[in-house]
Amino acid sequence: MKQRPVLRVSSKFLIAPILLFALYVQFHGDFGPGGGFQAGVIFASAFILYAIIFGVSNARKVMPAWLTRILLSTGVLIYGGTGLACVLMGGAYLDYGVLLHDPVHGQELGIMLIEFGVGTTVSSAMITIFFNFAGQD
Amino acid sequence: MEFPGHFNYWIVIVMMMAGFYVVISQGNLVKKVVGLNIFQVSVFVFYISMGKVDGGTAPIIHPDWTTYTNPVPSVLILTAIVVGVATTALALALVVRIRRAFGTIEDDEIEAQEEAQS
Amino acid sequence: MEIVLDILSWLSLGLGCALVIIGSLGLVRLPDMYTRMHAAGITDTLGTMMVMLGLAFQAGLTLVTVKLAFIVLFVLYTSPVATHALARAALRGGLKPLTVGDDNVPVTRKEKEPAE
Amino acid sequence: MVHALSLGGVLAVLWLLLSGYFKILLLTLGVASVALTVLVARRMDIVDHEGHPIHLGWRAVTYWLWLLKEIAKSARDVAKIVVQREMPIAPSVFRVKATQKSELGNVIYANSITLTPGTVTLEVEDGYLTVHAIDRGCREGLENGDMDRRVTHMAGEFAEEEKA
Amino acid sequence: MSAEAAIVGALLVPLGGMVLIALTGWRPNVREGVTLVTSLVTFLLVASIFPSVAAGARPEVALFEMLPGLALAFRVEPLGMAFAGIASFLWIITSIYSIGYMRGHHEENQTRFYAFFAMAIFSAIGVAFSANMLTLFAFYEVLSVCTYPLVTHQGTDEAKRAGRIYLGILIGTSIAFQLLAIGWTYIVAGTLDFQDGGILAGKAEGPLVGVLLALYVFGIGKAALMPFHRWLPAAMVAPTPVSALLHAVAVVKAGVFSVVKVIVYIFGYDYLAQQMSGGWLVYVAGFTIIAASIIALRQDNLKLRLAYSTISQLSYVVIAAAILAPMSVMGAALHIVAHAFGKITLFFAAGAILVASHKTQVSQLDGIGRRMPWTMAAFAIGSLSMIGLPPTVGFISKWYILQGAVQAHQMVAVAVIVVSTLLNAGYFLPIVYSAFFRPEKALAGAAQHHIKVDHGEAPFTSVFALTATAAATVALFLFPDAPLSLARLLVGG
Amino acid sequence: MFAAAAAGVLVAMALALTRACLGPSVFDRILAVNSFSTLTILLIAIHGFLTERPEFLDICLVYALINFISTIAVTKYIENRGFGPAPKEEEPGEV
Amino acid sequence: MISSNLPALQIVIPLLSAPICVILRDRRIVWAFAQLITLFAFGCAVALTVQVLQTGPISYEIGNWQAPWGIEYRIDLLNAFMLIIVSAIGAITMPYARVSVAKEIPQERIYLFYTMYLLSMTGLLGIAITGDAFNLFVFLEISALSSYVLISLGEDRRALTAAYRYLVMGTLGATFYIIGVGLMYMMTGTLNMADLVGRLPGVAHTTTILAALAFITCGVSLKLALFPLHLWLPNAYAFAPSVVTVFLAATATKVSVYVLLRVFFTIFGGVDLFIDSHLADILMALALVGMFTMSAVAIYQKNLKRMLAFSSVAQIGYMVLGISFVSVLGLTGTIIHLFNHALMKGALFMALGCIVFRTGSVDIKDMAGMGRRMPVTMAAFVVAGLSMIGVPLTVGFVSKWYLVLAALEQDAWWIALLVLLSSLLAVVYIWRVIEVAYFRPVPEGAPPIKEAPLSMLLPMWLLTGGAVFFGVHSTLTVDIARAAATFLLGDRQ
Amino acid sequence: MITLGNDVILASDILNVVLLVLMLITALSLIFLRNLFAIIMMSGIFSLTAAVLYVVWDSVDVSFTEASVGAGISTVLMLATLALTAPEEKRIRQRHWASLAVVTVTGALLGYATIDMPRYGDPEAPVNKHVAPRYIYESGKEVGPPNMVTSTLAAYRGYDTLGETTVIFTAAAGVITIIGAARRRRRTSADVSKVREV
Ligand code: NA
Ligand code: NA
Repeated sequence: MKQRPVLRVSSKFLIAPILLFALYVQFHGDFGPGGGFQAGVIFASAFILYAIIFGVSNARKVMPAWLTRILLSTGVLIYGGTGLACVLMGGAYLDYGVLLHDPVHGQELGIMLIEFGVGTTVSSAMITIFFNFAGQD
Repeated sequence: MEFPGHFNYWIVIVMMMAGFYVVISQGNLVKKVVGLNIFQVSVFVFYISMGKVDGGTAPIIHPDWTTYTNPVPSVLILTAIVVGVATTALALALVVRIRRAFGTIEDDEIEAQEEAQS
Repeated sequence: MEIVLDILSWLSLGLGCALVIIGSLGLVRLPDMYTRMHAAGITDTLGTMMVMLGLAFQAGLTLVTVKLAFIVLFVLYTSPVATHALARAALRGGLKPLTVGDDNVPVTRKEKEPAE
Repeated sequence: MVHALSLGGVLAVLWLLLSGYFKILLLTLGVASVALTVLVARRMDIVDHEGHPIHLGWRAVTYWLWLLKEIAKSARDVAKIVVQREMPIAPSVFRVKATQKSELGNVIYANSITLTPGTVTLEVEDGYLTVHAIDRGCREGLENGDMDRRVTHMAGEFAEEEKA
Repeated sequence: MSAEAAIVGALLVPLGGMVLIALTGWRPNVREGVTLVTSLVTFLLVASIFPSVAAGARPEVALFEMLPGLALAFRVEPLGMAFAGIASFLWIITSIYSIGYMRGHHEENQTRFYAFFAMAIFSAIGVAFSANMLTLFAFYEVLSVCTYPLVTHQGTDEAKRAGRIYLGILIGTSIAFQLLAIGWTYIVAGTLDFQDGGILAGKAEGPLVGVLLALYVFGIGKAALMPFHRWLPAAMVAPTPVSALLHAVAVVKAGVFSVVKVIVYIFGYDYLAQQMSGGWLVYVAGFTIIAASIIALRQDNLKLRLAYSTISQLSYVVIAAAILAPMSVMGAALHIVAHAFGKITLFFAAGAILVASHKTQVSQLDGIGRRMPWTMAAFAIGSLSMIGLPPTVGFISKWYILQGAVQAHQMVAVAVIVVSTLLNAGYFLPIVYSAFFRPEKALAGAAQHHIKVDHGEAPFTSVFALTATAAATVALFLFPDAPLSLARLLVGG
Repeated sequence: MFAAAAAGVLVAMALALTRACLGPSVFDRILAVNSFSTLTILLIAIHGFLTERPEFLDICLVYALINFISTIAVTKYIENRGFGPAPKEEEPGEV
Repeated sequence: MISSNLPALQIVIPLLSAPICVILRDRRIVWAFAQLITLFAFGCAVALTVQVLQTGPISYEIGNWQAPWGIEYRIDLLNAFMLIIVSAIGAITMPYARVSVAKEIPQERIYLFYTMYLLSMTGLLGIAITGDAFNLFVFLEISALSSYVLISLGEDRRALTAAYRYLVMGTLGATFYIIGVGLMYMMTGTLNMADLVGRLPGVAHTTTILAALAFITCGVSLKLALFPLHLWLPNAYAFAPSVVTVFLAATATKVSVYVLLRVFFTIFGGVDLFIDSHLADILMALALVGMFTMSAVAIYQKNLKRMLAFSSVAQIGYMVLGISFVSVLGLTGTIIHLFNHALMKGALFMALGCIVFRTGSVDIKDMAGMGRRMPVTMAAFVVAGLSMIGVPLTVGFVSKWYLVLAALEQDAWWIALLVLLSSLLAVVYIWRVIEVAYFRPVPEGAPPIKEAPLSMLLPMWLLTGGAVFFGVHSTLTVDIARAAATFLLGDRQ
Repeated sequence: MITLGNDVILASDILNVVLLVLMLITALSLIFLRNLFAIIMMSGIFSLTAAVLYVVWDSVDVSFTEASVGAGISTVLMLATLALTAPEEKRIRQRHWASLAVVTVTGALLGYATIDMPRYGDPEAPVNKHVAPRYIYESGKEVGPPNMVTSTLAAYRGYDTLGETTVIFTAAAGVITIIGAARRRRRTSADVSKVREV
């Protein structure tokens, strides 16, 4: 990418804040707009930007296919597993209230966990989808 | 406050019709996907529009507010948007493969090739 | 004090809006893509800044103002990058700019641009 | 490593300003988020002087203030052109020399040109910038080299360090 | 062994036999042994039920609830007893005959032949013993399907075409009309169990009765009532034992048996007579009798002539049932038996002629009686039975039918029977005459048709079989007690 | 006040949309979308103040972000007809 | 703990197994894992059905949020029956899949295949179990998206276009569905089906609700491939990998029929809108036309998978016809046919899959002599084909019987006749194959082929055997179907 | 306690109407455009307008999502597709009267549906009277998060969201399945007939 210095240099500076913003959106979904899904998309967009500027191959070195594949699955498993944990702790499926002694705290924990699951899956899904499209010849 | 009345819904209907028309009448596979998006987004607009309450505010608790807009349509449409983008991604992936297999993304040309094949 | 802030806010918002409209007007009126880009620049830079400033006067020293600042910074940072990228792509994509050479050839109003 | 640490610091401030919540849980998550971001950024190899130009220091601030003034001026100029009935434009494409030694300097210069309405950088190559200007005034404002000097001044010191 | 166990046995044995035949197909001797043993056991099982039925009992077995309230159930009543008796008995004879015929003809796919033959007998017995219309229909359809491979046995284009017509008409009529009638009956009557006096009696009125009757009689395509008779001549392409099976043992008998059963147990002939909506059936059957006889008269191909004769003879049964008098219903039952023995004799004879001399046309048979005296004597007996002359059982059945028609003042039926008797005589007696009294003539192109000039009788098994059936035709005239007693029981006498 | 500002931005949006519809080159459309997007950000910010819930400015940040990335993607697409060189054959596949 | 949470586990376990498959990746391990999960799902479905039979409908509130605020699972006999159908087919297809998939799908994509398969099954189970109109949409999409992917894995390039067209149609259908749900939600404020039942009557005669019904019907009919909205189906079935065709043909459209039943008779159960709006009449007309035209089109197909696909569209006509009667008998017919059609179509497509496995072709011209080349496979094809025709003692007959009865019950004898006549078309297209397979010689020089491997034959014969077993002994299934129909109709009977 | 003045509500309504009209224009323009690239740009504008409308209708979460997905990811994916296929629609197609008829019927039915609909913004509409109030007034106590959308989608209707996550998982796995990088030539029918023993 030597011939596009403006893009390369400018984007370098942007990517880290975008990633942090994504994580901010992830963890502040309770208080305002946003949540796991939106965070996942933003997180992925940082990678997409990186891939556009520095090439898909380089991006794949940062985020290899095996990693996205595992993360993709992990997110769903975190979500579903939280639900199963509720069952194991004697509640109904996805009844986060049983996770902790105080039901409301349990709810908050549950929501955080599942939002994290959503974020994980969505970000890796978006990365996967984009990289697959962009990696075509 | 009867002013917008059903206006929103009428516009939504025309947009749906536009999207739907693009889907069923256009032969370009990518354009069909765009049409599908338009159609779906129109439906989303319809849902969200129905949840709005006069003088309400965004459904995020704020000590100064008592009237909130209905959060349910938002919840439903968040899911629907995700479904929409998932569909779009798959559709486009198929288009890419179709292009590779048929050399075109025009419906009638593909059909002609299929006829020839069978 | 509040009145002062309100007036400042008014002025900024008014100016911002005017700039934004002018910028968009330029987007419509100007003869080719490159010149339109300059008009769009007004919207992206001063227009945005003034509108956000007007809003910031209303919000006072709160987190809202901080976020407004973030937005402005972000827009100011990304706008030139995007504009440059676009201009470069247009140039490489074969879109010839209308130019007045040193020999003062008048600008042709009629657009001669490659059809899509 | 210095860059990573300072990046972490900047991100931490960013987090606090975005969040505005000072609960233990959110602060913990903030620390984790910052750490993760730095980690990913390092993996991406973007934590260097270009990606995180802390070396520019205060000079950047003064430059920015000057640039804001320039933006306002040229925005006014372009706005004037647009609102006139016969828009008196005189578009031209020309090359200017960028005297900055580092690529970062070039980029800052190029972006500054683009940021001021009336001029747009089309190409950045070998110390020269190709620029499109909407009228003669904008072109001359650039050709007098004021902006170039200021950018070079801001980024200059580092360019020498880089050489050494 | 109890009668109930015998019912199940009579069904399971041919079914098991089929499996065994399929499994032992690679050793012809074992396969045919299995066939013979199976048929014998089946007959014995069926025969063992006879005493209790003759004593007025109606042994019954319900196997599964095919549909809730509609069991796959069996109940042996006199008519079914008679039908099962003929089918299982003639299976023995046909098996013996087949062995000679199939080997003599070097047929392919013999295992398939024997297996589906066994299956056909299984379904015929199922039809005979069925306790309700649904069970009857089920076995009726299975019979159609499992005889298809027999009809198409040769695999030639002609055979395939015949198979299509065969299956098309039989399945088509049964699904489109018969099943509709059955469903309708169920909706109207709430049951499908065969009952004395009929289940529709008092439940269906007016035109519905006529419509249902039409749906049933035309839906039972195996009865070959015109215009749904085409499958029978088409199926002549099949090997002779198959023709025997179709015409005498299972298929057409299942058809007319079903018609009689429907008239007796679904409608009740008294009720039908009362409703005055069955009269048209006499005309349709009468027309079929006359028309088929006339066509038969014009056929030179022996098997085709026999086929049209069958169409005509089947309508005797239908007309007899349609007269709706107890006497004629008895006649109908008897005619099922009579025709079975007579017609199988004729087919065996035709097959024997084919095997021995490769002759297929009536015009080729001059003087053949001298080369094949046994065969042609049997043929003569069969013909007499078809015409309805003593000393054959055909006389008895026709006598009952005629008597019933007179009693019921059905003069049309009387006229039809008289005219058709003349026609029957017209197309059978010349064959017998020329076989014995005309000199053999040299046939043009004989070699081309592989016709053997110098031949004797067919293989022993064939001759044995046709002799046995001819003897039975006469014996039943002399000792008609068994069928008569059943026929009387049928009409509640 | 905010209503007036919103109205102003709406006018600008209509103008940008006009350019987007008119084209004529794809670059004009990109430019128009770009402008439209900026105006969207302004409108959302103003709307927050108009309806007295100004705290949802995160949305504006997302807009700005997405706008930037889309534009970069578009221009990159135009220049390369794709998003970069395909992965080398020896690299592990995605499947 | 387990038993009280069975409804959740029924869905969640297969759902979570999909990502686990992606992690496991080794195709053998993934297969074994998927087999285990499908068996678990089947066990779960059986246990739930037993619970429902013992205690009546089960309600499960996810997250312990009381309905209508949370999402509720409400399982009555109809859901339970659907769960059994889907999971049973899912489990039976797995052993079949192992070799078939290994042959038809690129090695490195096999784990993804099973992932998609499990997702597809999860989606269908989710649709069947949920009591929330919007949650249904979510699972509808899970099953749909995974189906698109599964279909696109077909070897022919036309699989891609088929998947694309299915995607477009399916998305339109799903969008229509949520428009309808949105309209209902707008007028009632609830998405819970049970809650809707109570709240709809108050607004039933608004234009909005009427339109809602129309949109939902259209949307589901698209998914259902109801004539004339079926255009996506034939190619999707024809060019998908064999296993996919088996699974989708046996389950996917069934679940859509289930949705129609739910909408018409549960959600709109409290109001007579379905009849008042003449929707029933429209559906009846479409069903009848579909039955005929699609069966007729099937006759002319050269590609046998395509032929069976058209047959499926015709069979959907039967199911919808049953719905349009709005009677216990009609619904019983529909519900029983959901199950029966799954058995026989599953078996038929499995047979074709076996043939593809050995020969790579399902063209009719390549079927010559198949009866001898792959006897076990073709035998299953014949038996399942007979069931398709509706021959008694097979499940096809049971379905037809109820539809005919339902028509006759309403004195619509002509509809009964049409149902029967249309099933005759099935005779034609099934027999066409049988004739070629058994009575046309193996083409000269055709390479010798072995019978399909046991792991494919067993599942195929399991379904075929089921098609006979539940045809001979249909009490169990009919009782469930009838109970479900009675429950659905509630006070309306 | 904040209650919005009628003038604010009116302004908001005007905003609503104007934005809808802009959106409609965008949608209609799509029918006539033939350059796929231009179409994608316009659909981006369409999404953006929708997103502003969502803000006007107080659905900030949806707006957030629409912006990132509709205007962002979808656009990028479509561009990627174009890069791999063709940039131009081949030719002007004939008008499709059948399509037009279907669309008109659909539109008419929807128009018919509006007759008995509650008006836009009606606080007395059934939607606002049943089920939703609990989410609005109780979720803070029962679930916790001030954002009712979050508490509804994560807790009350958490199961939908599990489904949603599964959908996106399906899409990603599906894309890998369909265009995953392991490139292999599609087998032709000739190859297929080469029976592979398993
Ligand atoms: Na949220
Ligand atoms: Na500029």
